[in-house]
Amino acid sequence: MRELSVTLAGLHLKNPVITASGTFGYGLEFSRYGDLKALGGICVKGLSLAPRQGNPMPRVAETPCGMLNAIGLQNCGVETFVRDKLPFLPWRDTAVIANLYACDAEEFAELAGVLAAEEGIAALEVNISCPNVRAGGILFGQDPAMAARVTEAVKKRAGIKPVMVKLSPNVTDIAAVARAVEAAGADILSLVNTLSGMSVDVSSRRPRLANVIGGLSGPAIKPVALRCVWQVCRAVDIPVIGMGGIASAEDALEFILVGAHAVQVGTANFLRPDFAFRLVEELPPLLERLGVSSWEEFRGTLKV
Amino acid sequence: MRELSVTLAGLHLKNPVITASGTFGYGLEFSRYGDLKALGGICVKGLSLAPRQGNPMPRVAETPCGMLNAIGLQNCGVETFVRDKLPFLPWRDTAVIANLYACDAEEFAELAGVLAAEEGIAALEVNISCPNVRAGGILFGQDPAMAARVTEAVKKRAGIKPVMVKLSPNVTDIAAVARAVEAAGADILSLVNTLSGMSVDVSSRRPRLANVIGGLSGPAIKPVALRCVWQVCRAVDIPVIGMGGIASAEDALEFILVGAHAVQVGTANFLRPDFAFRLVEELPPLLERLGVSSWEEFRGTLKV
Amino acid sequence: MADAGGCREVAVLSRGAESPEGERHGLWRLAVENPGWTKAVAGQFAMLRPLRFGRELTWARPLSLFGVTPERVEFFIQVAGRGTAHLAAMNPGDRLVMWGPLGRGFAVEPDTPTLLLAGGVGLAPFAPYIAAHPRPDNLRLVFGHRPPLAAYPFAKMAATIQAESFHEEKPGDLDRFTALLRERLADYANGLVLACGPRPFLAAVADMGRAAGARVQVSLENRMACGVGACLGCVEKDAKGELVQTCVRGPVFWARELAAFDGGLETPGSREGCACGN
Amino acid sequence: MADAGGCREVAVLSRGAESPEGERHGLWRLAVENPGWTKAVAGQFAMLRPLRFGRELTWARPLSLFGVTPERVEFFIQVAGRGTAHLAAMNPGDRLVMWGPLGRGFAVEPDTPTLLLAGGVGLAPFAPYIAAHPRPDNLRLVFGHRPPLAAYPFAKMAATIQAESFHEEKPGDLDRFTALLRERLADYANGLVLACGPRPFLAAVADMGRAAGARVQVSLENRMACGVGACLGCVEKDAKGELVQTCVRGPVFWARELAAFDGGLETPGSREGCACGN
Ligand SMILES: Cc1cc2nc3c(=O)[nH]c(=O)nc-3n(C[C@H](O)[C@H](O)[C@H](O)COP(=O)(O)OP(=O)(O)OC[C@H]3O[C@@H](n4cnc5c(N)ncnc54)[C@H](O)[C@@H]3O)c2cc1C
Ligand SMILES: Cc1cc2nc3c(=O)[nH]c(=O)nc-3n(C[C@H](O)[C@H](O)[C@H](O)COP(=O)(O)OP(=O)(O)OC[C@H]3O[C@@H](n4cnc5c(N)ncnc54)[C@H](O)[C@@H]3O)c2cc1C
Ligand SMILES: Cc1cc2nc3c(=O)[nH]c(=O)nc-3n(C[C@H](O)[C@H](O)[C@H](O)COP(=O)(O)O)c2cc1C
Ligand SMILES: Cc1cc2nc3c(=O)[nH]c(=O)nc-3n(C[C@H](O)[C@H](O)[C@H](O)COP(=O)(O)O)c2cc1C
Ligand code: FES
Ligand code: FES
Repeated sequence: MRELSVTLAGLHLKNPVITASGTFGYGLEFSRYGDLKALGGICVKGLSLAPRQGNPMPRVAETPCGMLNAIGLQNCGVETFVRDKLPFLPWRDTAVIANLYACDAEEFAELAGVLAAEEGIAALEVNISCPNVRAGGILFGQDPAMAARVTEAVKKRAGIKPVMVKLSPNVTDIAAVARAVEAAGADILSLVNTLSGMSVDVSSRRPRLANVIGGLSGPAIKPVALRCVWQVCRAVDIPVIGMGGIASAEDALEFILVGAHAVQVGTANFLRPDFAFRLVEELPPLLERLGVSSWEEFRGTLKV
Repeated sequence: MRELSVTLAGLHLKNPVITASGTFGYGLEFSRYGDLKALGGICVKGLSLAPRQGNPMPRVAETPCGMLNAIGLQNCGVETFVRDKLPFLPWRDTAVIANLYACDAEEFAELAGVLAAEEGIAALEVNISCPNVRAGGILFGQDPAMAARVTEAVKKRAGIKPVMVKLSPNVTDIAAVARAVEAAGADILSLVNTLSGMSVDVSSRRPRLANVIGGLSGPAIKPVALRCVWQVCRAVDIPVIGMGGIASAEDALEFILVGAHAVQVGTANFLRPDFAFRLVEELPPLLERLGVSSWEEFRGTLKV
Repeated sequence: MADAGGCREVAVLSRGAESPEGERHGLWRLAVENPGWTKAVAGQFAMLRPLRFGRELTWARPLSLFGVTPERVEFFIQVAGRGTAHLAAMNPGDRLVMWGPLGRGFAVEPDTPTLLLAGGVGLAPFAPYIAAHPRPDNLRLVFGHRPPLAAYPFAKMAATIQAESFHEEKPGDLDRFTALLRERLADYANGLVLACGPRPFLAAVADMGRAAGARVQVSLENRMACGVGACLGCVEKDAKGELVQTCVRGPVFWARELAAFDGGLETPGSREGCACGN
Repeated sequence: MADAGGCREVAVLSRGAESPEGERHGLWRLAVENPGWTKAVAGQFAMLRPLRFGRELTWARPLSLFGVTPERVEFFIQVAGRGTAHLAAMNPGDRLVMWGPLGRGFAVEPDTPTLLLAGGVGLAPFAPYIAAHPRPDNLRLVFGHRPPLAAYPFAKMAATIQAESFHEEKPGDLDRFTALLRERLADYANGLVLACGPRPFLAAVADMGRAAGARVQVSLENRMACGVGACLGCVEKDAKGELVQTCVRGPVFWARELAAFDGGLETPGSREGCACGN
């Protein structure tokens, strides 16, 4: 299989490997470990209108086959990103995807407006796995109606940029959220964000995260992520980008097999900083071995 | 700390270690690996009114730090259990807890009625992590109202037996389900049941479980389980039994630290069949090392 | 607390391949301390979980007993995935958790002509079977294999009983092997036939054995999580339609006891199941 | 693709303790292949991830450079948990993934009197610091430790510069050690003070150093997941109130650059955070 590229809702990726938001910095941190141009896409750390400091330390904890984080969306703010980071990313070759975080629909829309104007941004990824501060802390992504409202607001201001909505797995019925977001105009869905989790130290009797609760990611969550992607792919007609625990080329193909068009790799970038670059190189021989001749021939062909 | 025993809602346990339903057979399978009398409690495999065959094979798959299962509640039926298994369990020493599975509230009530009459049964554990066949497949445990209805129905027929309701983590707001079940009369809550998950084989393009979707358990889910137990302990006043991924004495104490009165161990019984027996033996020295003098002094004392 | 047949942590005593070919093809012998097992029957198995599995590999791996002496328990392992790769890389002194002997072994009928049919690593249980049999002159072995013969402990076994091997190298060979099996089975009307190997091999043997009027036992290798009858992950449908645990009711079954091997049409799995993971 | 300073899989060359005491107290030297590093500064570190971590242990472990030659990179490791236990048990030939050299090292001011203050395994970066310093006569080392001195590479270091050690054995010893540090620091007004060790030790040194009018650098050991500035897990509040990544802006900082060490009241972490794991 020679042709690794894939286009979804106008978003062109030279290969289906995207680095996940919050695990690849602003991209430049990894230029020492591989050629950023080789990646299909780079999702940058969640951007907010104003810079944010995030949560107190400790913010990360290791767990069996995974990790917890409660970074709290520390970021340099959209303005600094656009001015100081974006110009140095190889955005003509690799899709740079802006991950958006805001506290209400209006702020999301404003953020989308700023980014819609940037040539270097290939798509917007709306992170709705965060509390709606106005609605008493329930996550946007946990309520289909709220998720739809944010989607609409962003969509109105996104201009020609494809809008990708990133779903939370911490829900009773992820297909219902997916359908609501699709109906609200989303072009692409990405999932899953982290699972809500917690870890404590029995000696000190303290939580391992200052924030007490954080997000679980890494291989531990792959079965849950894959189930979510499978359910969502069957529920919607728009393309889906799958993620959650991918730590090998086989893992990546599992998500394509259940219906995803592309994948994001997150925590695995911490296993080794050249992980995503190696993944891109490992895909062709694996596809060869599996006798796959095109994405169309493989995607969503799980035999059930 | 000499006194390991704990009593919750009339259920007396000589120590807080209970083997989880579906992972310890009917108990007798493990008598070769330890003294059943040493355990705090034994939850037997989910019982239904009539015997059940369960799902087609394959029904289990290994995952990173965990496993998936879709046994489909194969069991010998409550009658056979009461006649052929219960008499051989050391129920005067170790609390034998019956785990109940049924397709609707009426069937649950009937099952409770049968078991309420049995001297050897110390408590009923109502498994609401299963589809309500009448309600189009949504799990009882995913809808607070349905969960409450089942609880009420069981409670009416349970006589003096404490009724424990076992919650599913596959929900947006587990505290809401917990509160609904508490209001409906539950004496104890146990959680979590398995996380909904999936695994596929890219070579054969088949799911690793014939049932496609199954339940994830084991150390991988511990952070999610602990978060659920923490949230539920803060939401209700009735005692809670925690489980999910416990694979060491420290793990068990983490659940007590966030507020649980006792724990169940499931998948770890597959790591080694003497796991639960060893856990009981490992608790006193660990409590000693941590300087804990009583459960009251330790339980729920997480410093946040 | 636990009896001598319970669950124990033991050390590896030695590990080695039968030959350089064995090494190349991932076929290894592993000897571990005998934790006090006195009775064991060929066809029984043990669950082995190296401490190095940590928490990442959840289950122990089931392996047939390949030899039991008062000092050691031996296994013959083919690397099939991550668990067996770990097992096959263990060094003397490395520790593992082991429970067994488990399940039911092969029937021994000293005076009945008995045909042993092994496919690949399915050869393992026949080593102790032959060693313990009171009338080796009544035994005959047919062994089909893909890696070179030298990778297997075949020569030693062939020294004590009548034995032949068949090297499957090209696609067409399978038919010739089946023909050979059919020819041998023809001599075993009312005889005993014991088979261990891949499932399609067992199915073929059961069919041909029935046709030949032989009494056939097959040893199943269903996926196992607990090995003690508790998880219900390893079940097989019996001839009455019940799902029985292969870890306690097997792994060795009379072919006629099982729906998939009794010559009837194989009934599809039950579909009453439940979407929850329980 | 990746440059010579990138991420590489390398083999362990050797592992050994300084002495039997080192072995007993879990203090080990580990030498691995140099993947082509040419420039490295004392105080920099590398991320090491043994292949044996599999998927169970997610993160690589950060370790200070203890020695770099064209052939080898050396570390000095104290077993603190599961990851370091794995690292300290590696044998020659075992493989690990390594990236580095990372972060910013200690200042070198050849002509400034420089006081090196090490607590426990914090001694590690001072070995290459001393080795590379053009004016060892300007260096002085004070080393506090709990395991016996013979467990550490102290003797070799003491052979080239003025050095003293302090054995903390009983509770009261800590006060005496602090008094010793204060006494030594008194001689370094305008001098350079470099400290590596547990956080309370660094805090004490920063305070006393400031009081003495010394310029103090501290090397932080915040928990790290990526080591490259991407995860934002290792951040520390700087004197302006910004949260900076210690893996790229440190691990060595001027004490006055950091909120926790600049003598001001330590401001509690920001509380604007978010319940989601992002
Ligand atoms: C009773 C019994 C006796 C056995 N005796 C031997 C023996 O003597 N020598 C030997 O080399 N092998 C034997 N096996 C097979 C051996 O257990 C499997 O090859 C091994 O468990 C695969 O584990 P893995 O991690 O290496 O492979 P995985 O990566 O887990 O899987 C590789 C393949 O093996 C299958 N498999 C996975 N787990 C199991 C399991 N627990 N049981 C059966 N198949 C599995 C998978 O479906 C897959 O096709 C026996 C199996 C059973 C049930
Ligand atoms: C820049 C830097 C240089 C270091 N240099 C050395 C050195 O030369 N020699 C040495 O022995 N140790 C050094 N450390 C500390 C070493 O990295 C930790 O002891 C190790 O990561 C603990 O891992 P573990 O799995 O053994 O312990 P865990 O079981 O993970 O934890 C044990 C303790 O270590 C803490 N810890 C866990 N992970 C980290 C982490 N990634 N970074 C810091 N602390 C952590 C935990 O909070 C816990 O208190 C250095 C740390 C840093 C940040
Ligand atoms: C340290 C860390 C920070 C993250 N930050 C963000 C973020 O800012 N925005 C976002 O949408 N997702 C964020 N995520 C979630 C990841 O993008 C991804 O959805 C999740 O980690 C699951 O994938 P994985 O298992 O491959 O890591 C973060 C994850 C981690 C581990
Ligand atoms: C093979 C298997 C079968 C199970 N069967 C049941 C069951 O019949 N009823 C039930 O309430 N829970 C059942 N469970 C769920 C466990 O009791 C437990 O809630 C879950 O596995 C999480 O705990 P663990 O991570 O310690 O295994 C089963 C779990 C496994 C792995
Ligand atoms: S392996 Fe668990 S029942 Fe057989
Ligand atoms: S360790 Fe990830 S940012 Fe420093």
